[in-house]
Amino acid sequence: MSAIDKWMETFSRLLARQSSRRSFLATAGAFIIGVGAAPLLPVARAHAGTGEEGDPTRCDYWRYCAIDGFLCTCCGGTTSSCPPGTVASSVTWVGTCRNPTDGKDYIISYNDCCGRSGCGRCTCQRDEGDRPLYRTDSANDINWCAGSSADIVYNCSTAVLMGVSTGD
Amino acid sequence: MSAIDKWMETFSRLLARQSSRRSFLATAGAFIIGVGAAPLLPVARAHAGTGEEGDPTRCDYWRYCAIDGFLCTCCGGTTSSCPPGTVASSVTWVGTCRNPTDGKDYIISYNDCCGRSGCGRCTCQRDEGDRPLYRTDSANDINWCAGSSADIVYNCSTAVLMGVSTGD
Amino acid sequence: MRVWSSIAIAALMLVMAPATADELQPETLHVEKVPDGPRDHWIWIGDLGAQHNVDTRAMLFDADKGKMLGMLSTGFWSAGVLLPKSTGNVVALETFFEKGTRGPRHDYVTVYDPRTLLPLHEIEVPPRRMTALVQTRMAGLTDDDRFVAITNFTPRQTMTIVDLQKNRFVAETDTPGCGQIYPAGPRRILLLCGDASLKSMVLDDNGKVVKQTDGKPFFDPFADPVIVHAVRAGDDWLFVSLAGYIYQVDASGDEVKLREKWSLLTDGERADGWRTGGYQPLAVQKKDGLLYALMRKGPESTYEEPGDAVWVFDIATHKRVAEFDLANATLAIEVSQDANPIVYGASMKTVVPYWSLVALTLLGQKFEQLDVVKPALDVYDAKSGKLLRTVDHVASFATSLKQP
Amino acid sequence: MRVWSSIAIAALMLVMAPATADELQPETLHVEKVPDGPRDHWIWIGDLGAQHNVDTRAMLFDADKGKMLGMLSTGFWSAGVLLPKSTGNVVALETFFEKGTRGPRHDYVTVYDPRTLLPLHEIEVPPRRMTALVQTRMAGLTDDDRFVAITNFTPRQTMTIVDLQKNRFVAETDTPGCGQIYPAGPRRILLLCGDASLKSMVLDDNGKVVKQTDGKPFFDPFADPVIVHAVRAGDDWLFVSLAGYIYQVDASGDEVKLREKWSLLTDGERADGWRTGGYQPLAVQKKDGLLYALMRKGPESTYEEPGDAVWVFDIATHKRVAEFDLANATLAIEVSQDANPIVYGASMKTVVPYWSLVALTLLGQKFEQLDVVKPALDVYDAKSGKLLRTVDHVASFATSLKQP
Repeated sequence: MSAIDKWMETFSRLLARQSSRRSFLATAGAFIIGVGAAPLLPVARAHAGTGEEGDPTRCDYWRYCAIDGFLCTCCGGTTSSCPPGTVASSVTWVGTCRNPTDGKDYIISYNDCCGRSGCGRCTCQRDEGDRPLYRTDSANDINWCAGSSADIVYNCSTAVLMGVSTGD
Repeated sequence: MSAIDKWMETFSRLLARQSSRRSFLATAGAFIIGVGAAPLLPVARAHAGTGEEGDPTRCDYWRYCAIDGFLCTCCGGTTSSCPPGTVASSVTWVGTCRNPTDGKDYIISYNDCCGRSGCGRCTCQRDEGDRPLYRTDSANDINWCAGSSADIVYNCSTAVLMGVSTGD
Repeated sequence: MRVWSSIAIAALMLVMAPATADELQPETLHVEKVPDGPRDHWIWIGDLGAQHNVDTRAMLFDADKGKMLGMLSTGFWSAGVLLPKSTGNVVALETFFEKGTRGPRHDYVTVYDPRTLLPLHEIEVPPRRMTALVQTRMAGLTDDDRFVAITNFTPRQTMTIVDLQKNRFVAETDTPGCGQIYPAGPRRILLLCGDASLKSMVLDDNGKVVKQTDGKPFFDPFADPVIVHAVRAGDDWLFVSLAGYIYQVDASGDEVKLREKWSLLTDGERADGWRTGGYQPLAVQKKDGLLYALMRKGPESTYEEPGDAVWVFDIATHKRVAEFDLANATLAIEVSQDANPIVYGASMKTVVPYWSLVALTLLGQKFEQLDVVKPALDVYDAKSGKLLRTVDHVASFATSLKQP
Repeated sequence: MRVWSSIAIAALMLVMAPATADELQPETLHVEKVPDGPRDHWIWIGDLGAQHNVDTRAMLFDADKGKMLGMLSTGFWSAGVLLPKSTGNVVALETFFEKGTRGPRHDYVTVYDPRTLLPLHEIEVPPRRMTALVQTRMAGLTDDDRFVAITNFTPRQTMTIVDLQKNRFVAETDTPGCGQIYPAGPRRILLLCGDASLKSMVLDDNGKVVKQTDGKPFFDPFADPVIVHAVRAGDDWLFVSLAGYIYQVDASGDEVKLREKWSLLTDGERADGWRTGGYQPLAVQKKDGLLYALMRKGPESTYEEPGDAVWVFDIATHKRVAEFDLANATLAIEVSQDANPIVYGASMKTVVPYWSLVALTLLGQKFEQLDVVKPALDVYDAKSGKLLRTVDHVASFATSLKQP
């Protein structure tokens, strides 16, 4: 379930209240079910031979399960490269995401790209396994540009594949 | 006619085209007339004894006829004062606006307030009598903070009443 | 100055008649001061600027009038403001780069005059301040308002101490494994550590750490971590966990200890996925000992997504005494401390009505959630939960609230 | 480093198995370069940042792929980029304040490498650059790409010359009454003056002004002023007036003269209120000698509001040869110069469909126009006017377009 779908859920609940309070919509329940069922992010296409499916410029792409930021794929970079003119952070947080193609769990390193203002495109907050700041290994709220030579100016986030997880 | 109403006009025309192209709305004409007639900014209240009517926090207020920027009345200032922490520009552009209460034309000085980031509230573009940059006396596109001790950081715009215009 | 001066003179000599009795009188441009009077319902909104986090701000609003009173420009990714009650000053943690986004970095603790909002002191500190999506608890004031403690992260963890009486940087201390800051006495602060303990540090008159006491882990950082935002009730600090438990710690002794663990939720509510939401989900109304919690329903990974309800608890009895729904998806709440308390909500208000967005979705139209919301300040009666007003366009991305 | 280091080591030593043949292979993080290949359909978008004009940018897009290639952070209220063809470099006019929005101001002409987008040279210039809502013509390159001329306004009007071969500031010259800059020869620029003339200035090898020739007024700045954005066709510059006339000036001789005045509009269209709209309403497709004009209908005071149609004129015959409607309200247009030309539009796309906004208005719902639009890049086939694609989220406030 993507962040957008999840947020839509919040909206739907707010709607339900407004509806019942104001009696605006007689069929509020139907609306809510309808929204929940609406395929907001239906894209799923396989990359021939790569063992991956999905669109890396969309928030529902499998590697982004624990991300929070702007997707570098929309900013001049890729899932494993920073846009021109930026600097890659050297330390970062990691997440474990399941690749739907092979059903395996992979370790993903969400390195930030730094030294240019926030790209502002493809905002993506998924937060699966995200932990508060004192759990630095798993905290996506931290501006990880802190560890880069460009210092703390944040541009976008990558999702670099590190290897298969053997479980935790 | 306020900037918002005017812009709505552009939208309505775009709509008309989309409608006719896509045959989405059978009653496009009615929609457009409806929008044109919709009282988007209906507030008009008289300030007792001041000889002015209207709401200085709204773009349709009479003094803002030639303004382009954020209204200081929404940012901690008034029509004749800058928000705390800012610096008033010393040079500026002027406009001539008709006061609906007494039917007279007044000279309005649109001094910018400077030294803090753009306030971002109550954006208002009306541009009556606005002239290109080389007509510096009437050019609201110029960042007039250039003349202030805080230099060019723009926060918001005032609309200071200078006097009655004897015509031009 | 040929042409320009002729035009300029034309502008300056614009044909103006002397004002007569029935005409509006000419005005003189001036700069406002922040007004006097009760500040019970004033609120500082911390704006992280969304993609423009080079340009963060702190915006001051009068919630009764729904009016903006002024703003600070606080540079790159600020951590909101600190508000020492004894001076009334406004203290901001500011970061600048010499060339906007590049070049050497400079961090300041800037002290602003509360009436003019002009800088009184710009105290340069080591350029190592931690920046995170959560702005809360990145710095703290000692209870006597004398010292500011700041969390640093490079990713080495240290703490900077600034003296607000002498207006100078005091020292940077290593604080391995520990970060966020919680005041706990005139010259004492607590740091939240990765092993789930609170370390106590006592400062002397010069700001030097003269006593350190390690705490014991008071929660399980793996099974049920607490968020770093916490609230104070007397000598206690109340932390909330992702599973909806309150870890109430007693900070009165040298060693910080868990006083009790209690639940915001029934087992059924927990099973349904209720938990707190947003970046600043807790607030305490001191007089009546009430805890206001911003709530949402959803999987654990949504613990920072906006909440849509406020539940009110009696801190002494742990009973839920009230609840109310919010008008908009909300990221932070605060409550006022006067006799007629209000609840502030930093929300993401939709730019068109909710129902129209749902209707559009059902019609197969696509739009992006973040495109259809704008930050607003919602004001509720704290007793009835009634929405009193919504103030629009308060920020680009409002994640924190602080009451003077 | 007690706790932190233990957690960090845990993170670094995360249990990872060696990759097998059928598993995805580990990747190495790196930094991209701007790709090689045809740049015929690339476009730089100038972003003024709306209320965040401390943080302006220039964003590079591939219009065929609808893909962002990279961006520059250009500091406070930049004036877009200049693109010297001979070097391929990207030149930005940047302004910074030592403390974000306060403290000493520094202006730079920064030269970026076109492949790495990293600064090659940061040439400090007098901190007096003019800033205006219109970004166009605030600076210009001589045709040989050797010198940059910059308009200053304090409000004293001067001009700064920078040498792009020696990468140094050359001089600041008084240019009373004159401002915007139009190249007109290898070492020659024209300045638009308040008396409606174009002053010619010739530079020597050191960037020194060695010849100045005043022009005659070529339009009436009071009755029918031209906008400062203008386009070049051969030796001519084409200016458009608020009443929809083209003032085509011949810049080949020492003294700039009006070649002819012709009309974009019929008398009927003029009476209906048609005129150009937005901040950058003209573009020239050189091969076929076509002028693309962004049009709107409305009173004179709306001359900078977004346009909703493009009209195409044969510059030689002055005849309108084509027209097409735009998908979104548009603030700037540009046209490519290849065999299959496209028209770029910097637009304000509604976040939900137009018709739903109209429907909501009819239902009595209120919303703010600026709340329901986001900047987009629209790409049209220049011959058919067909919308090829719309790229969303290209900026905060896009007011200028420049083709490499």
